Amino acid sequence: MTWDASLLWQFDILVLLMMVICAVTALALEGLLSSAIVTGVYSFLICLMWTHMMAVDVAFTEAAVGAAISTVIFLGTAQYISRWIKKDRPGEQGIKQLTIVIAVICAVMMLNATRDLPDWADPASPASKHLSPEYIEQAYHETATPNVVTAVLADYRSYDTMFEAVVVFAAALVVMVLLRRTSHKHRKVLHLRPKREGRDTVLRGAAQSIIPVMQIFALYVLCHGHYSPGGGFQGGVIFGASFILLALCYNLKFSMNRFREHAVLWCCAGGVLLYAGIGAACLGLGWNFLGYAALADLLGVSEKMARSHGILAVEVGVGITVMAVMVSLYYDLASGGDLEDGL
Amino acid sequence: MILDILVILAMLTGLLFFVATTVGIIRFPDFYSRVHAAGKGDTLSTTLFLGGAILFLLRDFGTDTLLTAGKLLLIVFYIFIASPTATHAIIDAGYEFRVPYWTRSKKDNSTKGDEESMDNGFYPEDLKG
Amino acid sequence: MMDHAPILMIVVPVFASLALTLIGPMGHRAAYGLLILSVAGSLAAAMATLVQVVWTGQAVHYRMGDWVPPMGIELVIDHLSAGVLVMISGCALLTAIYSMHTARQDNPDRLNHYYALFALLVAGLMGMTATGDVFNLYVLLEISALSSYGLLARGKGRAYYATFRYLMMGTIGASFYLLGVGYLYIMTGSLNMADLAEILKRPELGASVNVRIGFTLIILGVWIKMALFPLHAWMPNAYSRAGTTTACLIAPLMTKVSVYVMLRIMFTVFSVDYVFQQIAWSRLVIYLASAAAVLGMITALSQRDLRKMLTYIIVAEIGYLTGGAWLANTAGYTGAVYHILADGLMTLCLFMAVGAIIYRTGVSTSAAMEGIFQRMPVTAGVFLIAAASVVGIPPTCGFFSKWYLLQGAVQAGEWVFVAALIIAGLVAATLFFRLLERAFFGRLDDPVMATGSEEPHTGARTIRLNEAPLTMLLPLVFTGAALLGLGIYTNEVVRYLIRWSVPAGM
Amino acid sequence: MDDLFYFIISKYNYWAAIVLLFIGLFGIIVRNNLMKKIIGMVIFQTAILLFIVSIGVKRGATVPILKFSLDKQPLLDATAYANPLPHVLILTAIVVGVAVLGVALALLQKIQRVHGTIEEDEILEDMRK
Repeated sequence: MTWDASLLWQFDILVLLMMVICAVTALALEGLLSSAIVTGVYSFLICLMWTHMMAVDVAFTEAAVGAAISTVIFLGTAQYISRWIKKDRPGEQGIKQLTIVIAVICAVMMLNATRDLPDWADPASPASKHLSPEYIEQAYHETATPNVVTAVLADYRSYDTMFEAVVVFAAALVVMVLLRRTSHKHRKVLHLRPKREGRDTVLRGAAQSIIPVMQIFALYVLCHGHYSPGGGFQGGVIFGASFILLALCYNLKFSMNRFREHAVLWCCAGGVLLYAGIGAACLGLGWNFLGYAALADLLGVSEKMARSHGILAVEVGVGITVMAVMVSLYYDLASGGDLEDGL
Repeated sequence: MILDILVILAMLTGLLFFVATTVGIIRFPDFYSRVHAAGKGDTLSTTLFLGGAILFLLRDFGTDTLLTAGKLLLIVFYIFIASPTATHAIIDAGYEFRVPYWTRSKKDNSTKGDEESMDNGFYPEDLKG
Repeated sequence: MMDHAPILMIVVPVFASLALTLIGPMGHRAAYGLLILSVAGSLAAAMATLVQVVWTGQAVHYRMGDWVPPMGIELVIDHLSAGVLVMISGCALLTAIYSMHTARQDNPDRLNHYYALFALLVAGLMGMTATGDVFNLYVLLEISALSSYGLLARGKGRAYYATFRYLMMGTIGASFYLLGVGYLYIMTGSLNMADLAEILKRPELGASVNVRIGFTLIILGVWIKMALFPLHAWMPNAYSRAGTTTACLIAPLMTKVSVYVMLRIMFTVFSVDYVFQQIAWSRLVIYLASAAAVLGMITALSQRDLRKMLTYIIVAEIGYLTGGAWLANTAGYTGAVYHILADGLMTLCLFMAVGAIIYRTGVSTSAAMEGIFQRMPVTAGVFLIAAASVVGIPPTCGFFSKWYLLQGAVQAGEWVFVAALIIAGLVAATLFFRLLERAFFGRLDDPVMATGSEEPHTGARTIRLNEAPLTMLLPLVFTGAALLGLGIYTNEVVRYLIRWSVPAGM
Repeated sequence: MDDLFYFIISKYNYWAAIVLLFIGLFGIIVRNNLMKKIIGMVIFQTAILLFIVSIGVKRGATVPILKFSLDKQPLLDATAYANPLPHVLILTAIVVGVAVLGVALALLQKIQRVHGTIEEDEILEDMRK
């Protein structure tokens, strides 16, 4: 019953408390912009929490996706809708109240049931005893990848990861089908979009000095995913964010001249194609789908190294897709689909 | 020993500036001065705090600590570029939308004026904060 | 290639959707051909797997990336999933053929993106059915959900709000499922279905309240996804405002696959003993299912919009399926599984027939049925078969599934469910009788028809044959024939397919 | 007292996740504004992710990236590294979350265009017309 001091529970409780406060604030505020920003803060806090839980890859992704991209697309949408919410009218709330009562009862039951859960951070819990030691002990010998998360993500469970890339691809497709260049006849929209010339020298200067470094960093994150936190998602999101920053500091057209609409679409599909294509190539070489060891003869390396190279290749595929999807989502949501100007 | 004192000193000053920033954001009367407090104070305090961390790392000098210190230095450098730029962009947008600023005579309804001004338009530059 | 059939049937539509996106604006025919080709490939692979499963009498396992199961992900196709896979890809192929005219009508622009989402939806549903890993099921659930949001939102005007509600409910359902998986993972440390089942047999886990919470959350999530009675509010608007092709694709498949997932979780991950002895809510679930069946049918009776009516019939059918699954005996289980296949075909047939009628008349209320027997005899004939199947008239498959369900309910002594089945059947009979009466005796000079017909109405009582185009008619007739065929070969289906999948201890 | 303390610090993480979960659910059910519903959905999802990541924590364990000894041999002690599997699951789930968020926001823009509002009761009124 001794508690290891390496887990700072005081710090955790503080962060969790702040998260609860942020969640309540985000839902209670009347300004939609402010709640979008508070949601971003909530994301950052959850990142902090995850870093402290030793889930660095997850925290990295949440920082890039939850805190950055989500906030940007929230704000991009906020310019097309009213800035303030209206007060809830009293009236037929009966069903809602019933649902809330049920939800509160469920919450109490679930809180009560936590007594039966394995203690937090218990090294003897079933989850720590069953599958995970095998991953940790075998991953390096089988895939030559010291980052176990990358090995599990892109090799042992790479079928999941392929469909994860397909999910973001589907999202880009759906948003495009919904918004892009559709007619604006019915538009009863509050048009709050300011004119932006992109002539601000300070912004341009800062963008010029930051964006190249961002892109190099993104490539580093993508390629160094075997040895450090990072990989296709994080690298892709950072690379996509560099184009979003370009659009914010100059304007949308400027960014679109560098990364054209068609190129974005091609990259969205191309990344998934690279991933699934590698899977199919393994199948063609007589192994099962996504069995990278099949590439060993082709590359002239051992099976272990072939898996390592396979992981890198699919990470590149994921990176391309995620990068293009983030840019595509931004283009559509920030400009309301007409790709003229926005945010 | 001297390094330890330096580390503690840098971190404490950094924290002090953080507190000052927070107080400034809450207590200053209008949009411009609040953003000013956030921009200035935040940049300086982060720099000081991370500087302290770098010094702390360099106590046991070696290749990997030097590498980590280099990464931290890069973070400091980019915060030093990005944070004032964001502040500039926010202020610029506020100025373009004619957000009223505080003068001594408007003291009583200053907060109200600020709220109203928020209604006038949308600040795209909010994002870079 | 035979060994790789399980994965091919999932990735072939994915590749097709990538190709549809990459090639860019090509002709309508090229996109249509590519879609049909990929879905047909998927169907061929599913058929091959079905034959293999029935022939060997054993489940097919496919190890992704050659990793041994609890470490890697595996696909497991047993008798139950093989049948459902063939049903999914078959329905999708028929809808794809059917979509020649309607898809172009509903999507004047971005047809290839629409078809790409179509292919992704098929891939997601196939993947959900084939997988043997609970987390992988979540990812594929989200793929099918996301692509269905895109497809449903292609409807007109009000479809957006309906889709938004569907998105909210769908996300809550999927999140509940994920949380349930999290609870199971924290208690067992595994994600593979077979491995989980093995671990969950331990007595201390059987009694654990957290395993129970995990089970409850997963089942609740799946119920939201499949629109079981009190949780069905999102469905009618979302489905009835969608385009014709979308409705034909999503209405029969999404809910049935969710029912399949429920069966999988109940009987493969957990066991008969756990679900009916330890949990013991079957009485409550059967009441819900009975309420769903009766209220769904009665609400359907009061609808004027044809597609909304059909959607409420789905709500009722979900009641049958859920009730059958929770009866805890072989007959009920057989009825539920058989009804998954039968109801998939029935719903597809009804939506296709109604889609064809709406396509020709331009009217979507029940007034469109006026005089259909004279104007569109083939469509009307197939509609009649489908209606007979919903009501449960002998040669069609609907009769046999109801027969098994009734038998199961009587064996279990669940008289409420027996009554619900009978009442729902009677209400369905009333509903279809009313429609078919209008279809048979309806007057052609009804003012509604005059506005809907293609040429200006001349006032003459001439019977103009105005049958649906061949690409719509062929799949329609085939589905009607399949309804009869499935009914005639009930014994074989039950003997070679369903008997094998009855869980141990039932 | 010690027992109670131990009980609290070994469960608080689950409590926070469950509380956040129901705050999110509350937002989805009660708020009338669709944007608020989406924010509720985001909170709801991240609460589940927080719950699942906390399964992977082990006392005394570090980041699941293998350390190497001086002679380049990996240190393969399973108790020294956090459980990587929940991290993998959550990486996937985060990306799924942002995909759903993008689609939800696109639908929101469409709803605003068609109905001219994003308040649920006003949309329902608009649809009854």
